[in-house]
Amino acid sequence: TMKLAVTTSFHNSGLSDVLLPVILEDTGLEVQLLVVGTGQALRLGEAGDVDAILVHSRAAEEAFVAKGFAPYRREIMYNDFVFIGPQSDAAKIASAGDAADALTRIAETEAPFVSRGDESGTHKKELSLWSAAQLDPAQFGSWYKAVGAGMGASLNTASGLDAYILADRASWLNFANKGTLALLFSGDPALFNQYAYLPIDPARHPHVKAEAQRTLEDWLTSPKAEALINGYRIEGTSLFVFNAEG
Amino acid sequence: MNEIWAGMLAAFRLIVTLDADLVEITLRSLQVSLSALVIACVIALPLGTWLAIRRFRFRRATIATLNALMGLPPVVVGLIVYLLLSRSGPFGVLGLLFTPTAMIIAQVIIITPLIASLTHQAMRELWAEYHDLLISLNTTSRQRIATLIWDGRRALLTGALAGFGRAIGEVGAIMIVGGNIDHATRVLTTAIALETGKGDFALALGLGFVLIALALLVNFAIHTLSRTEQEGTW
Amino acid sequence: MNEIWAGMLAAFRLIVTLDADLVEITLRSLQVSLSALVIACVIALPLGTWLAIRRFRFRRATIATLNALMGLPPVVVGLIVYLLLSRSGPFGVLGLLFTPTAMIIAQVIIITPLIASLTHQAMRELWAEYHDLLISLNTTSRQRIATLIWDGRRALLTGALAGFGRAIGEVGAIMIVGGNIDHATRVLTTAIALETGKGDFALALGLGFVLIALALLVNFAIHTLSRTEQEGTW
Amino acid sequence: MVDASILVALRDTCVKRRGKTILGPVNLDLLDDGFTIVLGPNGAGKTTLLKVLHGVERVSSGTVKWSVPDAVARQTQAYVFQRPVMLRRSVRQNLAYPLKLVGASASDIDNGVTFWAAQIGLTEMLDRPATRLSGGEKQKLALGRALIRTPRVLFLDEPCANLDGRSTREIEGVLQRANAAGTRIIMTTHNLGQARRLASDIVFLLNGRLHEQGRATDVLRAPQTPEAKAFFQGDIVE
Amino acid sequence: MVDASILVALRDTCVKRRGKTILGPVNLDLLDDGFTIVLGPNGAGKTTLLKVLHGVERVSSGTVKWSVPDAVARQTQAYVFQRPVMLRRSVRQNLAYPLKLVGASASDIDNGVTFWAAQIGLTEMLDRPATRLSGGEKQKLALGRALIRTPRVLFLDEPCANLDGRSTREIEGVLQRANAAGTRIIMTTHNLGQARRLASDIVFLLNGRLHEQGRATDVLRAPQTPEAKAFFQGDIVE
Ligand SMILES: Nc1ncnc2c1ncn2[C@@H]1O[C@H](COP(=O)(O)OP(=O)(O)OP(=O)(O)O)[C@@H](O)[C@H]1O
Ligand SMILES: Nc1ncnc2c1ncn2[C@@H]1O[C@H](COP(=O)(O)OP(=O)(O)OP(=O)(O)O)[C@@H](O)[C@H]1O
Ligand SMILES: [Mg+2]
Ligand SMILES: [Mg+2]
Repeated sequence: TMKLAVTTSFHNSGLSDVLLPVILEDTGLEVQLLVVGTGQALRLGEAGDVDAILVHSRAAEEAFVAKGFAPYRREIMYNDFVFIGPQSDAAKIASAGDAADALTRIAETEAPFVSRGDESGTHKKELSLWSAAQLDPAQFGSWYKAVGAGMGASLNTASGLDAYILADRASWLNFANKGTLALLFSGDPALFNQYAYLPIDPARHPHVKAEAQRTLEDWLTSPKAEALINGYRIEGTSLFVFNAEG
Repeated sequence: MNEIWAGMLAAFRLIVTLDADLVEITLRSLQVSLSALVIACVIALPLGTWLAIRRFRFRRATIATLNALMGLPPVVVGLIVYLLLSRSGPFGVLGLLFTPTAMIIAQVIIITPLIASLTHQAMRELWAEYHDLLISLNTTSRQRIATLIWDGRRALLTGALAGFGRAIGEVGAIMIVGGNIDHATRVLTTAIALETGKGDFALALGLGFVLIALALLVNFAIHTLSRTEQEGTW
Repeated sequence: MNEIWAGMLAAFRLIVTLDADLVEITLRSLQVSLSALVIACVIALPLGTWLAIRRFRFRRATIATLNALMGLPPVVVGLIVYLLLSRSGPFGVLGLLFTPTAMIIAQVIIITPLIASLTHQAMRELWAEYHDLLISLNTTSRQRIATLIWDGRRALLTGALAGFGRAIGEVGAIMIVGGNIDHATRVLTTAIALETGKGDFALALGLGFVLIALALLVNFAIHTLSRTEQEGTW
Repeated sequence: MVDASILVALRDTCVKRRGKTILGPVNLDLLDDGFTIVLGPNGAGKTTLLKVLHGVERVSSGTVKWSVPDAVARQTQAYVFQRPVMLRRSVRQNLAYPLKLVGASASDIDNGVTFWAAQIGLTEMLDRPATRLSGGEKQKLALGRALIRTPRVLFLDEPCANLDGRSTREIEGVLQRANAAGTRIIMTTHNLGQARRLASDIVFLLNGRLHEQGRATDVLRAPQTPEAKAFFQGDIVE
Repeated sequence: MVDASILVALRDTCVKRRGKTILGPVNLDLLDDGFTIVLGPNGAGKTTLLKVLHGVERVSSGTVKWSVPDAVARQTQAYVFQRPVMLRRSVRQNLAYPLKLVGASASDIDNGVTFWAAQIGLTEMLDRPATRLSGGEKQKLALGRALIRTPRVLFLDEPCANLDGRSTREIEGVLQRANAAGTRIIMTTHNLGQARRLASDIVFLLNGRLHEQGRATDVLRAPQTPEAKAFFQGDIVE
């Protein structure tokens, strides 16, 4: 067995439920998932409490590797972020040109917007989009709600408030409490969301299971994984694009 | 381990600098938990006492149920309150979701069974002692309850403090119904959960120590207040 | 609202089909919480009783502190236990992190102050009654504590049940130290939190109802057991 | 069934606890006035009888019928328990409590407390916690608290057991005056001298049964049953 | 200071509660054998004196010196409280409790319980919950529980207050036999007849002070102070 820390957005997508049984079958490796916030996942890795992490926050990952906690990061796949909002779409973001335009429209109408506010990969992406739109969330009024919670909890809040929110597509499709929310905008390449696998350096934490790390990495980058990841669909939509280099 | 020291340092720094955010969420924590405590006491003290003095058919079952409700999972309470208060729920029009009021409602539901159970337990002994006298004096139920609550107030204090402790440390329910919205419904516990998720354990611990200090403060204050007054009576 | 019905239906379906996962996490919930309860009682009952019978310099302060510790925020307890058990922490070599043992440790820390406070409260009255006799009979501290615990067991039951309730419904701490790993450390509350995050309220509520049913079951069982034996004595 | 001069009538009254009959069956009529002393050895059921009459003890079978409706009867009765129950309050508050219950005015309460504190000799202890009184002081307080609403019927369960000689005589005086002023008194005692001094009629219980009843002079001077005779001589009663 | 035949000596012993002196200063020597009866009106401080001697009441100033080390003295004493304390257990378990504490064997406990239950006349009630006994039965149980370890010194605080005539005489017999067998008894009572029957010496308290002490025959027949004289005649004592 090995322990893998993953982010809530990855787990909520449901992909892990497809992959883990196959991994067990193919390699005999039981992967135990710890579903936590991005920051916490990195901390678990630093402390050596997990054997590997799978997150989507490039800058933080690179810093993690630079500090020597992981020997390298390996990109596995990506999915994309989407803008969710009330079906009435007061800010008319459905017809926005790109992600920055969508955000500008929301800011102009001051329609309620829920931000993860937890420094997760998703949150960091949102912040970078705001700055691309040349807006500073720190200046926003009370329509901008930083809820400081995981993806699912934030979606629940957005659903309760009929607010706009940035979510990853997988979490959104798997989310059951949609209420009056709908997917309003997607497709801007700026919204791509790269997942990477980081094995913890056994030189630093001798107890981590180096062999299991390798087995999992090999499997995740194998053609079998490719087929499963690319083939994973919810409501007919494919979610992830496998992009590991062979 | 270093984190624990770092946490203490963080707590110290936050308190010494009177960090504005800290003051805000601390006051909100207190406001929510104390409001919930007062409301829960108003319900639970008479209810628990009434259960102690009243013999009726399903008394044992009622008490066992009340005891079981002490184990109400906060997350479930949060969910139910969320569903009731959400826009599409029956009380949606009140617009209470994601407000401190919603948090108070959830906490009242969580701590009322606890306080009522403990009240029942404490009042049972006192009722055994007073039973004959109060029956003999031909008191009404209301008078009995008032007398027991007043004369047993010391014992009830522990129950109320247990309720307060549970409320102030609770996070599952208020996260769902409050939403942990910055400057609106963020309280100490939800802030701690947030910092934990961010991996900023030092800050999380720092906030935790502030919360524990707050609980200590409230308890010492109550003990000091109740002491002056106790001397005279029991 | 519909969700609440859906939740009941989900609970019903889960129970009727004896869903294997449900059985597993339910048993783990019970195992963790009951173990924590037993350990906490072994510590808290003598401790609380000792506080009731002993007069010492900082007694009031100790009791106020104990009462305050009832408000220990679970997330903070979880964090501290995590830091202690983490591979880079002092007890890392034991490899206890993300095991049921770690969850039990966290829960013991959370419920021990609660049970000890309630024990102290309950035993104070009994001690006032027994004080003269037990002093007169020249009993040792140990004998006094044993006598009080035995004769006050009915009152202590409520305290223990409050502790059980808090343990079985708790999620913040065990999420951090247990990790909610499927087939290893997932319990009812963490499963509920998980389903809530997925927005699957029906399933979350269903699990919640199962949890509440479990708490009811345990309470009724304990009440029934303790009843047969009470008749004879008090 | 209940005629005008009868205050209360017990018919086949039984009290069972844990399968054992601890009182009865008892058939007993008590008249509208007088000073009844209930006698009997320890465990005879005296306390149980008084509690049944007062209505604080449940009856297992049979009836207790007061000449007035139960609710009225209960309002005008008072009881001094064998082991006095002290409210965890000051002596003053203990005395004031029955008056507070009926919503008496503050000045009435003050006057009542002052008067009865003097009667029972606790004036100087009004602000002490009642739970800290000595055994005898507790009994006096319980007595004052029972008399403060000037009850129509007063039950006393060994009210002088812990009192010294002087207090006993003073309390006897208080009781006789209350009785003369119209308070019906039903009292137990183990002090046969006290029974002689106070009783207008005697009820003698043995093993939960009514053994003998009658005018005090008759019963005390010439008991009908050998058991009663033996008891009054302080002899062994089986 | 303590000579061989003196069992316990009080020197300037005071008990203060809430700023009021409720006992003392008392200077008192009790001899090694005898049957001491402590007399005095309600609130005189009798209970307090007994508790101070026994060590369950804290002394505010002055000393209590036993002829043997305190720890030894405490082990061989027993006390029957004015308001008997019943363990919430059966009568049998109440009786057995003091023996269990000292780790007596099961058969010793059984024999002790059987013997003392017979002595106090509660044999038939051994399996009842003690808290449900009648007032007199509780007192008898407390007495049996105090005697079961055959104490060297026995304190009794109005042990016969709720007992009927026959029980009183039986208990007096038990006490006299224990006394003859070497148990030092120190007892309070409001029953002067009982004092006359039992006392070898008398301690008379008034307002927390020791007023008179001496051989029973002397004190009872010819009290030195007018207050004691008045008290023995049941007169008003101020
Ligand atoms: N709840 C109960 N359960 C079992 N037995 C009881 C209960 N209450 C009273 N008894 C028994 O019933 C008998 C009568 O009790 P009661 O208190 O009426 O006696 P009493 O005449 O007042 O005696 P005393 O003079 O000692 O006060 C006693 O033997 C007592 O042990
Ligand atoms: N803890 C206390 N606080 C204040 N006053 C007390 C306390 N204990 C006893 N007293 C008072 O001290 C006095 C002596 O009490 P004690 O119990 O020794 O009297 P006693 O001689 O045994 O009387 P009785 O014959 O009524 O039992 C009483 O007036 C009582 O009210
Ligand atoms: Mg009685
Ligand atoms: Mg006394």
